[in-house]
Formats: sequence, C-alpha cells, structure tokens
Amino acid sequence: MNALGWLRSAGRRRPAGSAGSRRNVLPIWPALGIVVAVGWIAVTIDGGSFLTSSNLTNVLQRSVALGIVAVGQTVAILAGSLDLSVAYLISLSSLVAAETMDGRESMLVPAIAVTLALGAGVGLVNGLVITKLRVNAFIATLGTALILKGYLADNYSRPAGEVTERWESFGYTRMGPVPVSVFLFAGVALVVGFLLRRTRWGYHVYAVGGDEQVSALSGLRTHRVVIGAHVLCSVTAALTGLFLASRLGSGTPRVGTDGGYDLESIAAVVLGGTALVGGKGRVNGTVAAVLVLAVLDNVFNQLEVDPFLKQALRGVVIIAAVALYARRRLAARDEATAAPPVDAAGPVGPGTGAAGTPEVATA
Amino acid sequence: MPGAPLLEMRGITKAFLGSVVLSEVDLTCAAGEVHAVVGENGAGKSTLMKVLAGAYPPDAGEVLIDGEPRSFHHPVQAQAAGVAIIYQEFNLLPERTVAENVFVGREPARFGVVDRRRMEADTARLLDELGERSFSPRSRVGDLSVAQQQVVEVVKARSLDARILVMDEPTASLADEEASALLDLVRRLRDAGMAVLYISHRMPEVFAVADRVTVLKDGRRVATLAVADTTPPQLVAKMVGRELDGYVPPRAAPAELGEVRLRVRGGGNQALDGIDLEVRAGEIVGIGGLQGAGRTELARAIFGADPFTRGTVEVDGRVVRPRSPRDGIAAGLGFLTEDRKEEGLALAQSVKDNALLGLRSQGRRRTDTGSRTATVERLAEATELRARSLDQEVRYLSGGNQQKVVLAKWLALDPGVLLFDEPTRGIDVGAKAAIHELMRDLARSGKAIVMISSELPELIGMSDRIVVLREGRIAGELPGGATEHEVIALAAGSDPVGDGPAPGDGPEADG
Amino acid sequence: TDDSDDSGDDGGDEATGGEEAPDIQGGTESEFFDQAEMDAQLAMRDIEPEGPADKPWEQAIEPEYVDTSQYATPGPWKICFSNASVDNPWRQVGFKTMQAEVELHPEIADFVVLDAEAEDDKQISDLESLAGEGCNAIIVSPNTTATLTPAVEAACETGVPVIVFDRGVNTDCPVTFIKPIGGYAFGADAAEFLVEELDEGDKVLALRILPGVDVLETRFAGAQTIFEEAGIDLVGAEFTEGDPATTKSIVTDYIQREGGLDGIWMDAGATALAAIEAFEDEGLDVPPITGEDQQDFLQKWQEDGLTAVAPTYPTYQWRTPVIAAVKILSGEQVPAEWNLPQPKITEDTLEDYIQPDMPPLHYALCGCEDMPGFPERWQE
Amino acid sequence: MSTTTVDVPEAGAEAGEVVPVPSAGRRVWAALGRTAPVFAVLAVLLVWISIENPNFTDPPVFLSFLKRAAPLAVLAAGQYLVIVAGEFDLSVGSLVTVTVVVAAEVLADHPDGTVRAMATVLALGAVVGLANGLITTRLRVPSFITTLGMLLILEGAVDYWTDGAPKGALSEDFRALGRGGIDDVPWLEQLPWSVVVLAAVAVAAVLLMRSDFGKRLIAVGDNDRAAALSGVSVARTRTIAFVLSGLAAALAGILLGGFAGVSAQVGDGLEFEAITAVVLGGVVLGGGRGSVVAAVAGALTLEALFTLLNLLGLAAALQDAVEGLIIIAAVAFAAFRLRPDR
Ligand SMILES: Nc1ncnc2c1ncn2[C@@H]1O[C@H](COP(=O)(O)OP(=O)(O)OP(=O)(O)O)[C@@H](O)[C@H]1O
Ligand SMILES: Nc1ncnc2c1ncn2[C@@H]1O[C@H](COP(=O)(O)OP(=O)(O)OP(=O)(O)O)[C@@H](O)[C@H]1O
Ligand SMILES: [Mg+2]
Ligand SMILES: [Mg+2]
Repeated sequence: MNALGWLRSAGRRRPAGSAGSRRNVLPIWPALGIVVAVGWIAVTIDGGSFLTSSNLTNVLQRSVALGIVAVGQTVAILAGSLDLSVAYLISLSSLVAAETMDGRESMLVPAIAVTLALGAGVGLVNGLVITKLRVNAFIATLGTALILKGYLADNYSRPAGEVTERWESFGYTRMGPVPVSVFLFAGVALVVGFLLRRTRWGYHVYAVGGDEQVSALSGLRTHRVVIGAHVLCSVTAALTGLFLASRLGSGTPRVGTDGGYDLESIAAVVLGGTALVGGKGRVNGTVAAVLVLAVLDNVFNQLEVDPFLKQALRGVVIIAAVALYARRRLAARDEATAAPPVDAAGPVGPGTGAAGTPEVATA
Repeated sequence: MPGAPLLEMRGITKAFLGSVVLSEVDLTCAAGEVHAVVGENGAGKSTLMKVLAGAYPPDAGEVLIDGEPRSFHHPVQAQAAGVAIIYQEFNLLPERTVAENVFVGREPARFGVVDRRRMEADTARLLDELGERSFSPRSRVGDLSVAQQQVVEVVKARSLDARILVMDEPTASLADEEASALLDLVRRLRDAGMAVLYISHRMPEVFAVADRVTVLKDGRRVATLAVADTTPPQLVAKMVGRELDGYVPPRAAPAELGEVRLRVRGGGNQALDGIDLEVRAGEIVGIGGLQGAGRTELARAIFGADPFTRGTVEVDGRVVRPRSPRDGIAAGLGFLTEDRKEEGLALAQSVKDNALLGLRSQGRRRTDTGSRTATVERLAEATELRARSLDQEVRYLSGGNQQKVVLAKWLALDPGVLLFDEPTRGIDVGAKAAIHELMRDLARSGKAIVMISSELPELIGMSDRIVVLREGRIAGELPGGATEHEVIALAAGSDPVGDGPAPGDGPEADG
Repeated sequence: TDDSDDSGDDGGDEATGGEEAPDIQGGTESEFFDQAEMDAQLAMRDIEPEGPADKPWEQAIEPEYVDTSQYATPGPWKICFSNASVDNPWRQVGFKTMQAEVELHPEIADFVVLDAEAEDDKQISDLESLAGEGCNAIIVSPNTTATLTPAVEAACETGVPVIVFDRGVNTDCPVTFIKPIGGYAFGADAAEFLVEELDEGDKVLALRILPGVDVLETRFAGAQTIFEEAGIDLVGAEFTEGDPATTKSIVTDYIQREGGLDGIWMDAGATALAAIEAFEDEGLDVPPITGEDQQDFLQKWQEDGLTAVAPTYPTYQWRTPVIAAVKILSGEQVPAEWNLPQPKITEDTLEDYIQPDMPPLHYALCGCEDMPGFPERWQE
Repeated sequence: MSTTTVDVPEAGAEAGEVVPVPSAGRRVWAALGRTAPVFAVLAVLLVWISIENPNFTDPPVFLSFLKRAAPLAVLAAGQYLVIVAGEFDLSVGSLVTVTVVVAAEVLADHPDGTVRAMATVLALGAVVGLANGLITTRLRVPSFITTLGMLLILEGAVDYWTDGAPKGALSEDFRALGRGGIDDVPWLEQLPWSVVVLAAVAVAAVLLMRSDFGKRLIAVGDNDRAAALSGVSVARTRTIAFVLSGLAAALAGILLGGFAGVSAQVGDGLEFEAITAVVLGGVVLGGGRGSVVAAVAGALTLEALFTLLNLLGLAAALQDAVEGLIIIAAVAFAAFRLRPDR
C-alpha cells in the first residue's frame, strides 16, 4: 500500500493553504472594520459624531430586524434553497403577535408561541412545496409570498393589535448602552451558528446544499433537511415580526415589505460570503454583512445623503463586495494551480445565477 | 472457491420505458470473492449494480443476501444491508472534509451534537488501515486528486462495514501505478472477507484481481467463468460476440511521417516548465506520467485553455498564441478532454447539437444544416455511436457512447492537430479498438496526434513516440513499443521499489 | 414606491372607536369608519377659517389656541424634521415647499432632515437619534399613525416642542397637530359630485391606490356611505397600486364586464389619466370622474371639457409646520389641532389652478407660487 | 450538474444503428411534449374567460387582450434568453420604469423627438444589459446579485434624477406603439402595433434560438465548461443574452409607456412576473432546457389569469393569493407532467 502513498507523493500536491484560506477568517470582517473606519472619518470631517455610544447603539438597533431574518435566510441558502416570502411573513407575524397580545400581559407567552408556530407552519409549507411538489425554491417561495400578500391585503388595512407593556419595553430598553433586542439577534446568530457547525442536522444542511443527489445516496433524508431549513428560516422571520411589533407597539401589514427584508436578507447573506448555490458559507459572515449594511446606512444618514442616491449606492456596494469575493476566489484557485474539475465551477462562477434552485423540478 | 454465496441476484430484469436494459441476469458472489463484471458499453453493468444498490427497483427478479430475499427501494436500505457501491461518477462533497464525507449521514453524535474528534479519529484509523497517509481526515475533498478521492470512497465503504462492495470502473481515471495500488487494496478487502463486485473494461485488472468473471452483453448474462479457466481473448470474444484480431493498429512507418505540424519550444506556465515537443503529420505521440504529472495541463496549455506563459507554440510552422480554446480551435487544434461529463458534453442537449457545438462555436462557417446533419450522421457511423436518434439527449447514453459523441464533436471540426486526453477512458474493448483504428486513420490522413493515456498498454501500443512527464517537466522520451517498466521508471523518477507486478505485463495484455 | 398620494389623516378618528359600515363587494371592510368624525369633517367644510384668506396655509378652522411661552427661545434655531419618506410626487412637492419655507426664516440656522424611507422602524430610530441632536423643535410626519405614537411620545418627553403634521399620532403630547380637514371630507367631496351628476342605480367604479394607508381608507369610507345613501351602484373597488397600466386594464375590464360605466371615483389623482384613456381607447365618452389637483389631470380636464371634480389634499400644509415651529419658539400661541382649509377644484375654479409650465405631477395647491425659487425649484 | 439520471426513465438507447432525424412533425410533437402544460393552462384560461365574457372572442376584444399582454410577453422573451443561459435578470422591472421616465424626460426637451427618445431608451437598455453581462461574466458576480444590485441602482438613480416625480409626458407619436394600431383592418377593425411588435419579437426569438447563437446559448446554460472547451466564448454569449434582455426591457417599457403613459410605478414587480412567466412556460431555472415559445405562452397565461380574476370580480386583495396558488400549482404540475424528451 505504501506504493500508493509513495506514488502519489510524486504527484503535485495542492497548497494546503488554499483550503485553509477558504475556511478561516471571512473577508467581510476586515471589510466591516474598513467601513467603520472610513465612515467614522467621513462623518467626523462632515462635523458629525460617529463613534458616540448613542450612535453606535442606533447602528446596532437598526441591524436587529434584518439581522435575525438574514441569519435564517443563511440556513435556507446553505441548504441550496432560498426564501422570498420572508417579507410578508414578517408583516403577518407582527400582526398576529400584536393581535394575540392585545395589550394583555397574560397573553404575552401565548402570543409569542402562536407567532413562532405561524412561522414554522409557513416554513413547513415552503419546504413541502419545494421537496414534495418539486417546485423550485424561487417560484415556490414567490408563490407563498403572493399568497401571504393577498391574505394581508384582504384582512388588514392598517396597523392592528397592541403589544403588551413588557413586550414593548423589550424593543426599547437597554442594558448599559446595548439595546436588549441586540441580544436577541446575537442569541439567534449563536444558536443557528451552533446548529449549523456542530450538530448533525447542520452537517446535513451543508451536505444537501453541497450536492443533493450525493447526500441522498449517502442516506440523508434530504427532504427533511430542506424542510427543516425552511422552517428555521421562517421562524426567524416570525421572530423579526415579533421584534418589530415590540418596536412599533402594534402589528402593521406593510412593515415587512417596507423594510424590503426579502431581497435585503438575501443580499446580506451573499455579502457575508455564503455561496448562492448552497453548501458553503457561515452565519458569522452574514452577521458581519448585516452590520456593514447598518453602518453604511447610518453613515449615509449622518451625511444626509439623498435617500434615492443612498439606495443606488447600496446597490453599488453589494455588487462591488461580491465582485471582490469572486476576485479572491479566483486568486485562491490560481494559487492552487489549475484546479481539478470539482473546483473549477467556482461557487460564484457563471451559472450560479440559478442559485437557490439546485434540484430543478424537471431534473 | 469460498462457500455459500453471500450475495445472490436472480433473474434481474430492468427496462427503461420499454427498452430492456437487463433481462434475467443471475449473479452470485461469495464472501472473500472478487467477482468481475465485464461487457461492452451499454451492456447494463452499471444498471445491474444500481439495481443491487437500490437506486433502481428491478422489474423482475430478486436479490438475496445470506440467502434472504431482500428488496431495496432506497440506496440507504442497501447500505444498511451491507451493500456499498462506488459509482462510476464520484459521490463525494467537494466542499466538505474527508471525515465529513466518510461519515455523512452517520455522524457520531451526542444529543445531536457531532463528535468531530471521534469522527476524525475513526477516519484516521480507517486511512491507516489502508496505509493512506497522503492526506488527512481534515483535508477538503475538493483538494484531493482523483486517486485520493477514490480512496476516500473506499474508506467510506469500509466505515459502513459493508460486506458487499461494488466498484464500477474504479480505475477508469487512475494511472496504472495507482490502479495497481488500488488492486492491492481490493485484494486486502477480499482477504478481509468482503464480497467485491468489480466492473472494469481493463482485462489485465480483471485477470489480476478477480476470482470469477461474469460477461454481460446487451443486458444478458453470456457467461460466468472462473478467471483461471479463461483468457482475455476468450472473454473479449464473449463480450463483443466476435474475435478481435491484433488489437492495436500498426504504428506509422518512418516513411509515413510528414512535416512537423505541432512544435512547442520552452513552453511553461505555473504548472509546466521547459516543455519542448514536436509532433509530425502522421505521428501519434503518447504522453505518459503519474496522476498530477501535468499531462492534462500540457494538453490544456497547447490548446489555450490554460495557456503557456513562456515559450512558443507553432502549428504548421505558424507561431500561434492560443489564449483560449477559441483561439486553439481557430489555430487548427482539437482537444478531447478526459472528463466527458464535466468538460465534454452538454448533457441535456441532443447528440446532434453536441456534435455540432464545435462547428457552431466557429460562427458563420459551413452553416447549411443539411450538410451538417450529414456530417453528424457520417461521424456517428465512423465512431459506431449507438443512440436512438440524433435527437436523443446525450445524458441517456451509456458512458462509452457519450465519449463517442465528444469524439464526433472534434472530428467535425477536422483540426490538423488533435490532443486526446484519455481517449478511451471507460470505453469497452470493441469501441476502444474502433477508436484506436480511427486515431491511426486520422494520423495516416496527415494529422498530428498527441495522446495522453494512463493505460500503459494503450500508451505503448498506440504511440510512435512516448514523452513522459514528471512534475510538470519532460522526464524523457521513449520509442514506441518501450516496456511498461521503462515508462514507470521515467514517470516515477526511479525504479519503483516494492511496486507489485505491474498489471497486464505482456504484449497482448489488453486483449 | 407605493401609494402615490400617501397623505394625511387625523388623530381624532384613531382615538374614538368606530362602528362598522356595511361592507361592499370589492371594498375592504371599513374598520376605519367613524360617523362622528365624518360628520365633524363634513361640517368643517362650511366653516369660515380664521386667518389671512390669501394664505390658506396660515388659516385654521375653529382653532383652540394653546400657550407656548415656555418654549420661547432666542434664535438662531436648529429645527429637526423626521420625514416618513419622499417616495411619491405629493411628498416631493410638499418637501420642496417646506424647504422653501425654511429659507423664508433667517432665524432658522440649521434644518436637519432624516428620511425614514417609509420604514416605521427606521423612523423610530430616527426620532431616537434626533432626541440627542439638541434640536430646538422637532417636526414629525409619521409614516404610520399607530406605530409612531410611542416614539413621538418619547420625543415629547425630551421637553423639545414636537410638531406633527400630515398623518396624526394617538397622543396629544405634540404642541400642535397640523392637517387639512381630512380623508372623509376628501372622499365625500368626490362622492357628492358623482351623486349630483348621476342617477340612482348608476354604475360607479372606485379606483384605489392600495389598502392599509389610513387616510386613503377614510377617503373610501367617506365615499362609500354617501354612495349608499344615494343608491349608487358601486360595481367595484379595485387597487391600482398607482400604476397606470394596471388602472387602464382594470377599467377596460369593467367596461367590458359591466357594458359601460357611469362614473369613476378615485381616492387619488395619480392614475386619473389612465382611467380616462381606457374610455377613449374603447371609443366611449368619459363619464363623470373625480381626480385630484395634479396638473396633468387638470389640463386634461380643461382640454377635453370633462365632467369632473378635484378634491385636494393641499401640499401647502408642508409650509405650516415650519411656521408653527417659528411661532412656538417665539412663544406665540398656536392651535392645538391646526385644521387647514381643504378646497376642492370645480368647473368654475379650474381656470385658476392651471399652470401650463409646471410638471404634469405638480400639485396645484402647493401654495408656493410666491416663494423663493419658484417655479424652477418645483420644475427641475 | 443538478440533473439526475436516476429515476428518469427512458426508452432503449440501444436501438442499434442511428435512426435518421425524426420528421419535423415529430419534433413539433416532442416540443409540445416538453411544453404542453402551459398551452393547456392557457387554453383553459382563455376558454373560461370567454365564458365569463362572451364577447372576448370577437377580434377587437381579444386583440386588446394581446395588446395588454404584449409588454410582459416581450419581457418574458428577453428573460428566457438569460435564464436558458443559466442566469437571472432581476433588473428588468426597474429598467422598464427607467425607460418610461427617461423617454418622458427626452420628450420634454424635444417634444417631437420620438425616434430620438426610442433610440435613447433602447440604447440605455442595451447598456444596462451590457453592464449586467460584464459584471456577471467578467467579475464573476452571481447574476442574482448583479441584477439585484442593478435594480437598486436603477430605481435609486432614476428617482434621484427626477426627484421621484417623472417630468414631461410621452408624445402621442411615442405612445402610438403601445396605444395605437393599424386602423380599418378588415374584420380585426384595428390591429394594435403592440401585437405586431409582439409577433415580431416572438418570431425573432424563435429564429434566434434556431440559429448557431441560440444553440451556443443553450449549450452554455447546460454546461458552460464543455461549451468553453468547444470554443464557445461563454462570457460573450451570456453577455449578449443580458444585452438582449435589456433591449427587451426597454422595448417593453416603450410599449407600457405607450399603453398607459408616464409613471414611476410602471415597472414595479415586472421582473418577478417575467421570471414567473418563463418558468410557467416550463423553462428550467438553471439553464439548458426549455423553449422560448413556451416562455412567451407563459406570459400570455399569466396575463390571462389576471384578466380572468378581474372578470370573476374576485376581491381585489385575493387576486394575489390566487395568482400565487396557480403559479405553484402550474409549476408543480409541470414538475410531474414534464418528462424531458429524448
Ligand atoms: N436512467 C436511464 N434511463 C434510460 N436509459 C438508461 C438509464 N440508465 C442507463 N440506461 C441505458 O441502459 C443501458 C445500460 O447502461 P449502463 O450504464 O448500465 O451500461 P454500462 O454497461 O455501464 O456501460 P458503460 O460500460 O459505458 O458504463 C444503456 O443503453 C443506457 O443507455
Ligand atoms: N496529487 C494531487 N493533489 C492535488 N491536486 C492534484 C493532484 N494531482 C493532480 N491534481 C490536479 O488535478 C488536475 C489533473 O491533474 P494533472 O492534469 O496534472 O494530472 P494528469 O497528468 O493529467 O493525470 P490525469 O490526466 O490522470 O489527471 C490538475 O489540475 C492537478 O492540479
Ligand atoms: Mg457503466
Ligand atoms: Mg489528466
């Protein structure tokens, strides 16, 4: 057998670094640092104040809503899927939560339970449609989104319900300078991160996202995994809805779409270095990406950048950032010499446009 | 011959929409036996194995393990019953580590939390058992070579403590040295009491490792023989239904050699260095070397896929600088890649569209479809392509026939210099002979041919000259008909010690 | 970008619970409907407002003044504005008018604007950060009435005078709340006109921008009751999301389905032209139609001599908050609830509001004609 | 390659010698086999509509339906090219809005510069498409992100430029294409220009897909590495697809602007409608399969659905819900019904 070992050592070995560099520190973290630094300079020059605790608090506060749902979106995308229905689900959740509470402390816990259950339910439906009906995720969740949209429009014409005192205070109180709700965000990120990187379920999410057929042949119940991923994703959306309800004191039928949480969350995930094709990426990248977006938003605010211009700039940032990823990957690949087939498709290579829809229905 | 059959397949019949792919196939395999399955492309070997592994339900017939009838509706059930299969196409997750791949779906865990340490320890143990030290349980599978991935597959099977192991053309993508190492591995597994079903197109391997061999033809079992009682020619005869005479076509006589059509001077890039190469019209130059020696890179560099950054390439005396396959084709080069599924075919497109893709990429030349269809039909004949129609999607063709479509694509372009990378990988002996004839004819018609092959008999038999690569440089050159020993010596940089007898020594080794 | 005329509403109807008005096909149940509030608004239309007649943005209907001496501070002032959004022409025109108004007051040294981009959560944060900005006065145009209430209350608690306009909040902690008469009046003005023009049983189609915008809901609620009483056949109420193509398709479909329509009611003028074209393209005469004070509609009305009316939700109300801020910081009293007049454009007054050289989506009642930078500022 | 051969049944590939290419008839049949569901759904919807509204069948009314469907159909054709090449174009909706607004601005300065306006917006569409293409292929940004970013950029930029309120108006000449038609056509009364445009675009698309470029395009979507090694310039091919999609969007903008006039909302959500239409047509996200005819049919189906829901007088709010259900149902149905032909 040593023959095999001996012979192969004669063959060129690819630098181990290429593997390492791909797994360790995600470039989004340095990026966050840079954004903060540049933002700080810009704002200070402009005569504003950036690194004040009140402002940083504001940044954190603003990142909670997108952050929570983006973490969930990360799971869906890692599993090789994606979820376009979160925005409407967030709206619905905020309403269900506020209406169930209806100002009665006694109903706080039930309301939270009901809302999360609602999320789980919607996630279940998404997952079932995608796996059992073999509708690709893009269309399936787009369909769900339309259904929720219709339901909202038909049943709610304005803010409804009223959260309890305690729940409202949750959205506003702080521990020291840090808003309590930030701990919710952190908590969700930690838990989901743990689930993904430590538990069997997480391993299976990566496996299924990486290659569904291989996973199936290896005995994974791929459908369950995908469904689970969607349930988790929708539950985070419900959580976001709950959180927003606590901020708004009631539920509103447009809070989700006004926030653009569907596309924004996907953008954040990709910004965080997760491959749209699935199977590759990490929660902490998403967290960093959300913070980057929040800081940018805050800086633009302070510089009183025209809101429209702001939106355009956001678009530029997203594209540029992801382009840099691609650069980096190509670099990693070159350094690894002409890569063997498996690598060459490259997670962000052309064709990943079809991301989120790996096992296409007719396949 | 060991005792009671551990595995028995009775009257297995399978049809895809009416077309019978397997009919009444019987097959038994005992613990501690290596049972080879051979047959032409499309004979049904892979399908039979997929039935065994539960990937396809059989239309009729039954599978017995330890005499117990079992029916598998999902590969997992087969796994549970101790049947592990290594498919023709790899079943690994490139983005995950070796350990994660080995234990995917069966990760050791406490309360759902994966015990990574244990997982990696177990993997390491299994790797040691196989004497594999060139990579660790933490290596990312995507970074491993073909051979290394092969080992990962075996480790995976071991970890399932499978009693029945199916290997579908495991050596198809390995250089002979690695292949022989793998055969050692198979023997060990056998000695460990496994029942191994071994599919291969390579006769020497079959005779080197198998106890018994079953021949399939057009979905029927033609024979099951003890290897001791048969010879390669007999087997081949059974597979193709006719005697194959002198297998490799005669080499080119010096007189047949013409002008230099391809000349590389001091070619180099980040994978290659100091490449000097000349190929004349009518000549077939073989490129030998170990996995990772840079043979494919050489072809890709000449073709312009991963261009040379140093040195010059001349085609027919003209200096060309192909920066892309486009340029390469324009310069009169053709490149038949080693990996047909990933690099050769658009699987969802028709035979015709695949065969014409090269022409079409060249824009507005020769556009009237009539003659194009004719071209495709001609080439289909020439390559003995077997498809239901030219409009059939190529993904439904068996491995060998897919390769023929790729071949047709390049012949359609009729380039002056052809680069063949593993031209007969995974192709049955009948088709193989045809392709060899074809290559020789092409040479005679004045083309210059570069042929990369990991199969020494083919390399030696087909080449007029053999250039051996080692770590991206030319290690040396040998005349056609050099011995395998010489080639290995050059490729490995010294006389390989302790290397088991290179499989299939002897002239008519492959047929 | 959503409702193209996403404008005011009054806190009042929020405070008092409303009884249900009968639901009609196509309409969403009018949970907004509040008879008392409606009656109040309808009444206000006939009350002569106090203040300079030539400056309706300084006028007030039945004002109850509050003393503001405790807020009196010497200039220069820093005035902060938390805007819901500028994502539609109405708010664009309004915001420009407001900026022009600010320039009229040299004692306003600093005018800080935070735009919430139609996000409640963002506007809440904006208000939180404004609280720390050291503003002398905070002007708020809430994105949503109910949800901004807590944040506005928080702002009030900082002791800085808070001025709310356009949409209201469910608290009277702001020093003043500025708004035109309101949605019911708007809806009623339009509906009454159609009732005038049509007979019992005539078919009217209601075109709405989208559900869930409180003011638009009150407009429809107002119209609904009036149609009810008059026995008008409201054949449908459809949401156009402010998209002319959708509007045109819907109207065409209804014309085909109902074999013609006798009137069109709109909760906002943005898509009036598309509705009119639907009739033109079907080769039919345009029935009585209601719109709003956008130039394109007014000009079309004049050119084709349509039978039409244009209730308004005047953009001049964007001037008032700045004026109010100046008064408050000077210690002058202001109305607690500042109800601005809400004129409607009719056949006879049409002429006065046509401004040929203004952009098609310019609102005639910007009250900005005599302001610095007119007309360029509102044109480019 | 996400396509799995397992459980895809198939008639014997071993039929011996190569049988000659099947007759045109058989090819058509095969094509139908691939795309029948959408045509079936469309037929059902049209029949249903004409039951609800008997005069739907007389030419003028039906034509006005086609006229209304034309913009989406054109968009779908463009989107198809991108999708079949394995990409996405989410920017088309905002591009439509930009087209209309820009055209209005141009015409504001040059009241009778119809040609100029059209040229400008078409050029604009091509440029945006080019940008999408280059960013996706050269910078290797997944097209989902590229075009999502482009969507934000376009919307932001146009609003920034016009302060959120489009100025100027579209001249009658300019609007003729989307609103007017060829008058006094026997039996049809008026043949709307947009229907002519739609027909032209459809024919052009079919021819394009039969051309070498079309074959390259679909091969690229199927396996870009194989295509590249066969000499296809993948980046260029995909970029062209994006450019064509951009042009289609601009054209759709011209039609929509013509149909209904200026507005900053006109393009909202069209990107999703276009993608939905293409997928309804049985085209596979991920590339390599599906026919452009079916994609266009998908657009008509969607538009027919909207019309029907309107006719049924379904509570406006519920229409979205129904649409969502139908889309899922149709695609799910296709997932089972569709069997790739050999
Ligand atoms: N999923 C499928 N659908 C339809 N036909 C199939 C399918 N899989 C295999 N076939 C057909 O069944 C026959 C046997 O294929 P199989 O792959 O078993 O051949 P093989 O002996 O493995 O050939 P090779 O040596 O080239 O791998 C071939 O004609 C092939 O076209
Ligand atoms: N031992 C190895 N470790 C990592 N990567 C390898 C190894 N061997 C080969 N590779 C990579 O796999 C690809 C194929 O290897 P290469 O083309 O150099 O080998 P080859 O001589 O063509 O052998 P074969 O044709 O059998 O693959 C190359 O990109 C090379 O970088
Ligand atoms: Mg096989
Ligand atoms: Mg090679």
